[in-house]
Amino acid sequence: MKKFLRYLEGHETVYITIWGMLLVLTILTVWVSYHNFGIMNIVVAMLVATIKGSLVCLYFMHLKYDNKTNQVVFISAFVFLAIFVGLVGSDVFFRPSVRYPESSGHLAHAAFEDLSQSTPELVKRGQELFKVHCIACHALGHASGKFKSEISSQKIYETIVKGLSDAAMPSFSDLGEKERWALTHYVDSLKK
Amino acid sequence: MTQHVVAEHFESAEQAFEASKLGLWLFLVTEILLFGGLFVLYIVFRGLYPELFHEASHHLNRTLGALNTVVLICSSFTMALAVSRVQHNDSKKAAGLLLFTFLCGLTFMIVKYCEYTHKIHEGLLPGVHFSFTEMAHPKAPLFFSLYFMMTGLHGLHVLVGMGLIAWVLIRTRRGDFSSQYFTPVELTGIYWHLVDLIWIYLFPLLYLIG
Amino acid sequence: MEHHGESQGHHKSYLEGGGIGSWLTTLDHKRIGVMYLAATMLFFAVGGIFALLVRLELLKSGPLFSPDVYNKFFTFHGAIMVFMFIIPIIPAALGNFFLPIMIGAKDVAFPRLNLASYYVFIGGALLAFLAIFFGGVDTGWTFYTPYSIRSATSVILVTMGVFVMGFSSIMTGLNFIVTIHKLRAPGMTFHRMPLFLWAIYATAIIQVLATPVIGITTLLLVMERVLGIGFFDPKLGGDPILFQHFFWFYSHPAVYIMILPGMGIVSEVITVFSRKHIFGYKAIAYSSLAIAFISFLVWGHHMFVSGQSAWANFLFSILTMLVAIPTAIKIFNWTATLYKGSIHLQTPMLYALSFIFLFTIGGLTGLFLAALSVDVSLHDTYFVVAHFHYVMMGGTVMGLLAGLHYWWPKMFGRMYPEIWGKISWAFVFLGFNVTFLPQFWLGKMGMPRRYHDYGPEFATWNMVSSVGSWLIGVGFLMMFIYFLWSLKRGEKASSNPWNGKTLEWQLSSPPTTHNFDHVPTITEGPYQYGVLR
Amino acid sequence: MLPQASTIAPHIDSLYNFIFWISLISFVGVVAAMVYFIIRYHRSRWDPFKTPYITGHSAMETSVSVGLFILVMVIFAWGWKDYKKIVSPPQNSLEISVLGHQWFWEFEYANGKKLTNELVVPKGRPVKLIMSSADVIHSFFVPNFRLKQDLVPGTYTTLWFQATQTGEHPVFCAEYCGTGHSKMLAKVKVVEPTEYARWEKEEKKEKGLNPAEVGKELFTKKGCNVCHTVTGQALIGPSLLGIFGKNEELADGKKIQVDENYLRESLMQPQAKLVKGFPPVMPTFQGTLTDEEVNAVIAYIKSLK
Repeated sequence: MKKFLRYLEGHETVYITIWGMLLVLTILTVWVSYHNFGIMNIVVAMLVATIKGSLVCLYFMHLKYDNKTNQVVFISAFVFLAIFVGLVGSDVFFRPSVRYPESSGHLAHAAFEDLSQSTPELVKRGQELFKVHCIACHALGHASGKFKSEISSQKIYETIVKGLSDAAMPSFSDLGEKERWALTHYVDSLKK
Repeated sequence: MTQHVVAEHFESAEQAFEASKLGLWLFLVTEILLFGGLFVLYIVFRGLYPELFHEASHHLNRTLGALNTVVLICSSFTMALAVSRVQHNDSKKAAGLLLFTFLCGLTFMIVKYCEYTHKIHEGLLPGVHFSFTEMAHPKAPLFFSLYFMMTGLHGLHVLVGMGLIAWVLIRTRRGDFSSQYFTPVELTGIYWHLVDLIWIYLFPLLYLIG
Repeated sequence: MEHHGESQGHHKSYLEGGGIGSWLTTLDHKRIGVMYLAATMLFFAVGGIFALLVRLELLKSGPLFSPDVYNKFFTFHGAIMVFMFIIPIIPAALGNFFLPIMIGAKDVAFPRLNLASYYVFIGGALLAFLAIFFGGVDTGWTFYTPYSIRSATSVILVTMGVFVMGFSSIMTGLNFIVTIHKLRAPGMTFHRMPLFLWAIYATAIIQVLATPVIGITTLLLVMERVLGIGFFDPKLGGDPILFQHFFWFYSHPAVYIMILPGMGIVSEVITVFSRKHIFGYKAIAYSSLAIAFISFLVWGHHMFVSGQSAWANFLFSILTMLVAIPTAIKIFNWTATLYKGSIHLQTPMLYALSFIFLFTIGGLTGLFLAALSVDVSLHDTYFVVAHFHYVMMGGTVMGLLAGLHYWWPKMFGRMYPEIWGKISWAFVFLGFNVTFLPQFWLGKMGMPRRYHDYGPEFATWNMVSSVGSWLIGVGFLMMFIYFLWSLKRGEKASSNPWNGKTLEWQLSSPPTTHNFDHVPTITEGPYQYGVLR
Repeated sequence: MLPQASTIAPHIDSLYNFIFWISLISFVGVVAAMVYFIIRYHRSRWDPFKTPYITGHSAMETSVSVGLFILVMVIFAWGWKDYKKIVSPPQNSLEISVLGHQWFWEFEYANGKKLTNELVVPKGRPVKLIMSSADVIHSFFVPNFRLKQDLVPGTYTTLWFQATQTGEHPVFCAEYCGTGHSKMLAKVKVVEPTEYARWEKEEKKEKGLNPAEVGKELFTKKGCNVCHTVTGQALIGPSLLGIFGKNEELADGKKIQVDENYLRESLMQPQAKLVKGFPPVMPTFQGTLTDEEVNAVIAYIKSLK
């Protein structure tokens, strides 16, 4: 600690200069961001940020006067972060782009369209399907076919897919993705 | 001036000081890897949807961001001065500097509060709650999820830092520290500088996209 | 050659004095170690029961439990065993107890942090167990999205439990690194440290560097479910494979957090029971560090068929192959240590030798899974289940049991019953092989993992495997009984029952609260067995 | 042993066997050395305090490491060579799109023909599956082909194979996906190219079943099985086992004999002639069943003896 203290004698003037440099660099990086240098923008921004960062580390955090172990420990954090970024990048940015066979409309549509939001056509489609698949039990007024009022649409969807083992409701998993959501939104609309 | 007693399993104050410094640097490693996770998300999504980041970044208030950067840099400066004052047995001045650093932290949080309320009002919210209409990009909510997660976690660390500074301020006023024993001030200082270091990277990455 | 450490002190042993209150607020690393041991062994029992339930279901084809209940069983089996038993047990229980003693220190660097890590661990564990009362969790211990986002079970409680337990792991790792760097006795250079401490040091490095990433991952998963932030949710534009990267960046180094301490114990036990200096001290010490470093480069081999790019598969496969080299060096050196020794097959030695036997199978089957084309056929089948049980249970648990039997006299001043030790070893060793060897064959035949039910072609080997699991259960039950029995009525242990040369055998059994009255100076390495010819 | 039913299977099996034999040799080597040392240098025959002081032999260590490095690189290279074959489908592959659902597979051919839990492919021709998932991650795994590939929601993944053996090859889901993970079974039916061509052109007409069989299918599809059993045990509605020609007492006390007209009327206006003791809850199938389907259901009920 004595060795450490000797370094810090009359050190406050150094702090002032470092403070000044940090402010200047901040102004510089903001100024650069207003002009378009293409890819250079991000390179300059990162370069300036790294310079500012190392100034803070070396002088404000006293890493410059610290023993070797602490310096190695601090640097190793960035090494392992770089490994994480590098190897994740080697996957995410190198994935093949798959050309989808244009012919099959149904599957492509169902897989990507977010069907969990209710739309009028879905509700109408749901109504037709209801008459075919659900009327047998859920004819209004039938004891076992009542709908609980506070059931969420996600729960309706799950019940349609999984069925209810204790309440003699079969699972309708063989229905298509679109049909299931249509039924869900139709039943949801009945509740309100 | 209360005399600090060195913990009995350490041989000397020197060993205790060195141990707590190494302990803190190891803790900083975990902080860097914690934030590192979010930076990896940033790199991945910016790499996949660069135009989204350009478009979304215009909806962030660059002046407030710059203001916050200056505020944190000044607070780092005064924190370093405060640590140096304690090492020269000048507790009174150190207390003043610590108070100034605390107030800088407070201003940072207030500016953050304004930014957040503005965003919530406009509907620029993360993921599912995104209800901002003008932005065409289908993955727009992702940017704001990143924005809120990164600045939110950083804001949390600023709050923890302010708590530590307050605790160290009280003990400085009580005269617990001197050139013989100033470890808590040193550790709080280094932690605060890390919080500033992370913001130094957050500011250009989120606000200054060309 | 004589260490002039203090032998038979007149002070009280660390076990005596103060009621439950003083135990719960103790700063003594030995008491914290014992508390960790009790907690993690209890969690091991709970995890073991879930394992037996899983095997019971798979005894015969056809549903015994409903699929949802079975899914919760294997999820709890995985989560409890990984996060509450196999990661904390050796570093936090045995490491906490013996690290300060073996380097000649009075305590760890930050005793209060040590106690805090225990309570954070217990808090996290309770948080996770709370999930049992709120519908359990059925996502598997890997929490892959989007299923973990869609599942109606209480995923948030368990992930928050894992998040909290992560802090406990960081605190322990941080504490150990600082202790090893700053509190070694004079003369105890890095190359005079016992190999158990090298392993604990390498483990602590992984704990500090990898655990924060599971922290951010669990935090993000909770945010997915609560705020719907969408990073890992395909319906909101996120990428589920990215979650797998985040999860495995921690979880693969975590499997090395599990195995390295086990390897450390084996180095200790092999040398004492064959009365031989370790073969290639530096090679084993630095292979621990090498494994710790390489463990951060290889996580992608869990994702070869997940939709990862071919370029990433190339990198991860070649890097995974590298980890075989330091591992093989260790196995080679342990076997070479036996050469020209005087081998005494006591229970610790039996477990250490079983470690080598079983871990070699585990390691070699890893080669199948590291080779890209073979992994495409074997990934997510029972071949993988058998591989990681051979490495984790055949490795870490065997190492743990070797360490537990080896240090039991020192920790509690009582000998375990030797005959019962050998009998329960036989049950565990035989039961283990009967349970998991057939699973290699099941995997080769294409039985996928986490299957609640299977076709007739997998029936016979599954039945054999389930019967094997009962043998393991019996073995551990016996061990549980005779260990508790020995606490009260075990034969009194001398301070050095195995004539070991490491520092902990200088102290009384059980040691006094202050370990050493005056700090010993070390003049030579820890394995001075054998006579210079 | 599993049949090698795809062109890549023999390659994967040969690398599997290579690694198997290398591992067996090294494992036996380690264990033999261990057992020999245990017996040769057992405590009972050697004084524990007179063992030699050996600390290592660096030459042996380096040779072990170098030898092993070469071996693992060979294994890697062989694995990578075959993996490149696995991930590069030939140009003229037959493209089929696959959609994974929570707990069933859906296959769609270029001509719009859709199959559930059954994939019909020609033998000897490369088939390229373009896969995605409608909900969570699944994994299309065909052990006989030694191939698997995850289906990731929100993106496409591909898997190609060239079947070499006709017949039915089981398909498993290899990535945990919830309750029905172990029930998500399908079949890859490999047929001769000629038969495949015929099957492909075949119009989507009914499979030419007789009315009773069509009726049986409708019985479950339309949900009759929810209230009526065919086992004689009454549920919400009466059991239909042997109902045709039986005398039933109606709610208003009248007795009738069950014939085609009664069944047809009960399907159209169920409440008209209600059987005693059952709730008036049967819905009307007016408009949902065509005449042809009504006849099929009646034919099925008549066949229930």
